[in-house]
Amino acid sequence: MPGMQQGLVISHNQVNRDMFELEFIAPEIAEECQPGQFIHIKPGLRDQPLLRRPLSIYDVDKRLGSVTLLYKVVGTGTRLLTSVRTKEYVDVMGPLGRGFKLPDQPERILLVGGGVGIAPLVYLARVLEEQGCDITVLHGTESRRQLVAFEKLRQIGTDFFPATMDGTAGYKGLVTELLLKKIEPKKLDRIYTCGPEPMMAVVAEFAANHNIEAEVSLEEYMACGVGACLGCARKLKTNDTQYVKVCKDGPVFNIKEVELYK
Amino acid sequence: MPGMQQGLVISHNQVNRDMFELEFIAPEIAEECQPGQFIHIKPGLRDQPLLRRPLSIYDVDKRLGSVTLLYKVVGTGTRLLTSVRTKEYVDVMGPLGRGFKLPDQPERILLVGGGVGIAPLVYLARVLEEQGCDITVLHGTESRRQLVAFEKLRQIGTDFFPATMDGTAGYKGLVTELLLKKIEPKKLDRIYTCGPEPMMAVVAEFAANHNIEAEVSLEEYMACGVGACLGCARKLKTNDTQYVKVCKDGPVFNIKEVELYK
Amino acid sequence: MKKEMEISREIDISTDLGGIKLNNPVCAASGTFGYGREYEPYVDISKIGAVIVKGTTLEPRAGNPPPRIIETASGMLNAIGLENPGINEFLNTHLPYLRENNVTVIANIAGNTIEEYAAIAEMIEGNPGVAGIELNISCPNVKQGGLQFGTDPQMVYEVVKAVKEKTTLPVMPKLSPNVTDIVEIARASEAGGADALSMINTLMGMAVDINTRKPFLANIFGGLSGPAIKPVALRMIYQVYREVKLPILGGGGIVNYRDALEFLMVGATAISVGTGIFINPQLTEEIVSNLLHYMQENNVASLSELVGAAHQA
Amino acid sequence: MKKEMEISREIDISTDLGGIKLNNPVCAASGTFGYGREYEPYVDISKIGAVIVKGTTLEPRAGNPPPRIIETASGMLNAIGLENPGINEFLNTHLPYLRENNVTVIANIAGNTIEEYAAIAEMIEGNPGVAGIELNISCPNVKQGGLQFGTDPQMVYEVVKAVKEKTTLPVMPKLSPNVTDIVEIARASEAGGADALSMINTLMGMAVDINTRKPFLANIFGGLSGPAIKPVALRMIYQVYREVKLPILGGGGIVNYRDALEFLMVGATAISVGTGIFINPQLTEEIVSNLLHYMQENNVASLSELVGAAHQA
Ligand SMILES: Cc1cc2nc3c(=O)[nH]c(=O)nc-3n(C[C@H](O)[C@H](O)[C@H](O)COP(=O)(O)OP(=O)(O)OC[C@H]3O[C@@H](n4cnc5c(N)ncnc54)[C@H](O)[C@@H]3O)c2cc1C
Ligand SMILES: Cc1cc2nc3c(=O)[nH]c(=O)nc-3n(C[C@H](O)[C@H](O)[C@H](O)COP(=O)(O)OP(=O)(O)OC[C@H]3O[C@@H](n4cnc5c(N)ncnc54)[C@H](O)[C@@H]3O)c2cc1C
Ligand SMILES: Cc1cc2nc3c(=O)[nH]c(=O)nc-3n(C[C@H](O)[C@H](O)[C@H](O)COP(=O)(O)O)c2cc1C
Ligand SMILES: Cc1cc2nc3c(=O)[nH]c(=O)nc-3n(C[C@H](O)[C@H](O)[C@H](O)COP(=O)(O)O)c2cc1C
Ligand code: FES
Ligand code: FES
Repeated sequence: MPGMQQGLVISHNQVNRDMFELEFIAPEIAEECQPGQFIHIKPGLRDQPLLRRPLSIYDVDKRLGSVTLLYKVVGTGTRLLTSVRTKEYVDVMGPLGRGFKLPDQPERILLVGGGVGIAPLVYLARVLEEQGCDITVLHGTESRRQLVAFEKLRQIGTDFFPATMDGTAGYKGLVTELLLKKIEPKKLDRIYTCGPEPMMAVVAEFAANHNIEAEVSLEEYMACGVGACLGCARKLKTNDTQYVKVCKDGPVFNIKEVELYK
Repeated sequence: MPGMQQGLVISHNQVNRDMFELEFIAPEIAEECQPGQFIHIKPGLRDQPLLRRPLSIYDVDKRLGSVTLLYKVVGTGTRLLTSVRTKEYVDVMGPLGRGFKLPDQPERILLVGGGVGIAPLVYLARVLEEQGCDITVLHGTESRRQLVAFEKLRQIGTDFFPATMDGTAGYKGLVTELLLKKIEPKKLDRIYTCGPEPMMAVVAEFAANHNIEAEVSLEEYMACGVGACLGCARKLKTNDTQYVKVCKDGPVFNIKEVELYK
Repeated sequence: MKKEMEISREIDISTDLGGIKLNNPVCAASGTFGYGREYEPYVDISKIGAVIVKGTTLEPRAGNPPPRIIETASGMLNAIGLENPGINEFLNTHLPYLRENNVTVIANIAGNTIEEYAAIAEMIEGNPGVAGIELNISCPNVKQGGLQFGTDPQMVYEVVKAVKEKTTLPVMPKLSPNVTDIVEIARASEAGGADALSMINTLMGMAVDINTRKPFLANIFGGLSGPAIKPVALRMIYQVYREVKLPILGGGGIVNYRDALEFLMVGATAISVGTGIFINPQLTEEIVSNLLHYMQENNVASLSELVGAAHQA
Repeated sequence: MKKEMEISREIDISTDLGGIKLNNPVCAASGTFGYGREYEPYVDISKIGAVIVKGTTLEPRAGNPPPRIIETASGMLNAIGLENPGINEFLNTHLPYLRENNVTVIANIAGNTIEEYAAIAEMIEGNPGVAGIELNISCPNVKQGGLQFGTDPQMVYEVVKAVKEKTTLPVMPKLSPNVTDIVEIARASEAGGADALSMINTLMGMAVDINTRKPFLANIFGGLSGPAIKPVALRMIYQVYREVKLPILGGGGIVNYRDALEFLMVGATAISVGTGIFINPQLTEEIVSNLLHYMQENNVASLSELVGAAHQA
């Protein structure tokens, strides 16, 4: 069952120009975390920003009872979050949402992350690795500096292939080009992806073409984060008559159910 | 001419349970400061709190170009202010308002401060001392801990007499009792006072009875701090037909002009 | 010390909102608490003054396309578009759940026509577990070309009257603040037979995405809620309290017990929290316990000492 | 790079607000900038689009007793009560100062009766240095028992018409947002002969001091301004822009250039900043330079490309 807690910040590091890693202790929450779920965090204690902000579970240490978030500073809330210091508390709710559906047995898995979209894939990789899966990760970013999850993914034991637009590391160009050039679909059982929608749209096509099971993690503006406000609505397919709620029915969906923006 | 600046914080210390001393570098502002004037400070960079907060000039170091404020945490703004760290900047406007009218020649001066109302009297004491005045200070607080200006006032060279409600230092009881018991009106040329109005009301009576020149520093809620919004209005005497603006016509007024709340 | 604790046990904060009995005066506002289920992990929903469920219509509604919400300064805009599963689904699925959990339920209903309001009220009638009906009259009236019911006194009168005729439950219209004269609307509600008033619904607002240069919400306009609107809500309740004798459920921007006290003091008999719940799902509980603490500290023996206190000279 | 700098020099952001010529579209709102003097140490007041001076009445007014202001969430309430030295003092003391300093001045006038408005307009007529008249119609009409001029279309029509008859200056009524149908009020203004519209004035609100259990402001009610009201202001301007062809001076909660852009995009020809100035006296200047920078970066050659942009499909 999700909960609400004051998480004790035990580390908070700037990992590049605009990205931070925040680790806090919240045993009840950590215990429940599934890959792909998110934490609803209140940046600052005042009314501004007013609402909580959803951030994916980047990593979990169940022994320590800690959860780690990876976030990029894009606006008011994330900027304010940067000022939290270790030994201070963050107000967190979670874990929320429907996470990734894990394979029943060890499989050959591909993870495709774009930018900060790598966040949910790291804890996913950790759990899959523990299940004995064989994991390849593609991570596309602007530049070498944004490949912030590299160390974690290497330690977890994944095969990691970066793609950077400026060519400062790995493949020079889009991660989707790398996908199409490098990955042999026959050697894959399943794909998980999170990142910009046009990127995920290419992954969806790839999965469909080769009939590979795949899941995506989506984003919408959120207020409650628990399915009560109906704010984070999305039509999975253009012709659907009903809206799903990304916070509750997602954020993870089967890629076949979703029409992605290109 | 007053100005607006980003003041570089060079020290920020908690001096007791709920009071802080904040020193910042802002040479153009420091240069202009007169005792009794105030600084209009923006706590935090966001819209909350929205408005600036007026704080008296507690001390000035013109050589260094610094201004020191002494503030008590009472609400949103002052609480937020406590989180400013040294080497960070505070957004300050000032010096604002009409300060204390200084004597033309060395005089025998009494300063009566109540609680954080001691703030404007410290810089005043410094300037008066430089002019060769003979200064006695009475400071009334709850307890010894709130006698935060003692060190500064001693260094400046004033005769300092505390009154604490709990008797932990100096006279046990109200500072106004100390005033009436201890101070010989004939040995005084002028009084300046700042503190709770009932306290200042006793000072006013004392000054009137013995025909001593005296000034008070008043408070009202402020928005602009410069006389533009007409928000900080006050009728000096109940039967006045006009309102003065505490930010511009004050905060310092001749004690005879003012009817104080008892 | 001991004495104080005894007093605390004796403070009774149950209240009566025009016939709706509440164990405590703090309710969850419509549309912000779903049908109660979503917040079960965080709070004992049976202890909430009342759960006012999501606005429910005759037929299911899909609601508006996204984006439906956007944050603003100390507030948020929403244009959910009354997404809901329809009154049947509410009665068959959600109400039994709430009843089993001993939740005090106020149904919030909305229609396009007076007949629809009346029909929904009629369907609710006889179903155990509904303590009262809140009429959301901020929806556009399709027969009148989209003009909101809640902005025309005559329509307000008629809707309230039509619903009252179909139900034995207390009826509480929820007033829209987007009007010139809120007292006039309150009077029309009273004339129509309302048992209580709910005030206020959201202020109509909008936001622009300067990157796309388009209105941010797909629906263009949305309802502004949260602390930003508190001063307007307090003012309207103050005005209505002086002129109309109905009990008022007050809300709009409440995020702590001090806000709640302000609403009681201007004349609210009970209060509702909406947006505040998104930030703190335990807000209803927290306000109740802080309110009790406040009453104890200030020797306030009953809520009635606080209700309308700001009107005393 | 060089090219961009050249463009920047060529961007012309002067604008015409129904005959009021502004060097740039950013004005200081009435009541927040005094008569200009107070902010002289902080900003070159001649460079402000226009300084809209403090609301001025026929006779001097003492204003309301304190407290007159209180901060609220992302906003503030004020109940200054139109303290001002009267129109004579304005014309004799303040206007000459502003004229000498080459300030573009819009006079903001207020009256208790239509005759008072007309009389003030007549007194202004012929005095050099006034670029236009803003009509504050949010004051209570004493003849009509205190009902605000600005909430009744008929009264709005009459006030505007009466003032237009007495002046050759452009006339711009300042609309109150405390109405059910802002478009109706805008249409009445247009019918009365208004040259432009100023939107919006403050929302009526209040706050309670829970310690004393009394309304915080001595006047009980006050006008809510600041970021809290921005969504309401944007919505009303959006609605009016679609229906009424008059240029709009838009404001309400603007504290940075992004806010200003939102107002332009919903349809404001120029913008006004009020409460924001209390926080940052250089706000007008700052918005102008950020606006120029934005236009340059986004290849916007003229303001007209932005005005009303959010209405394009
Ligand atoms: C399920 C979920 C998981 C997420 N996980 C992560 C994560 O692990 N790391 C991370 O850096 N970010 C993540 N995000 C995005 C993150 O929530 C937003 O970047 C954040 O809320 C922005 O807040 P802000 O106050 O800084 O920005 P704001 O000032 O609110 O807005 C700045 C910009 O960010 C965009 N934005 C704001 N809120 C959202 C939102 N809820 N959804 C989409 N875009 C938004 C807007 O387009 C806006 O232009 C996730 C979002 C969702 C829905
Ligand atoms: C000219 C002047 C000089 C001042 N000098 C000092 C000083 O040197 N040190 C110091 O600690 N304080 C000083 N004050 C008071 C100080 O401005 C307030 O304590 C401060 O603004 C409170 O802000 P806040 O956000 O913390 O409190 P808020 O959350 O705004 O309010 C908390 C409480 O403080 C009181 N309060 C808030 N603002 C004011 C105000 N402007 N005037 C009076 N009471 C207020 C209210 O009664 C309220 O209950 C001065 C005030 C004035 C007008
Ligand atoms: C997301 C959301 C959905 C809402 N849905 C409804 C609704 O269906 N029916 C209704 O009467 N009010 C609805 N409201 C209004 C709230 O019940 C409440 O009156 C309003 O938000 C003001 O209170 P607050 O500031 O505490 O949120 C909704 C508000 C929000 C924020
Ligand atoms: C302290 C204060 C005084 C004001 N006085 C006047 C006035 O005299 N005449 C007027 O038309 N508007 C007056 N206003 C309203 C402002 O001009 C402006 O319309 C309103 O504050 C909304 O803009 P803002 O949010 O940028 O402040 C006043 C506002 C404030 C805050
Ligand atoms: S954020 Fe409230 S339903 Fe998803
Ligand atoms: S605070 Fe604006 S006039 Fe004094």
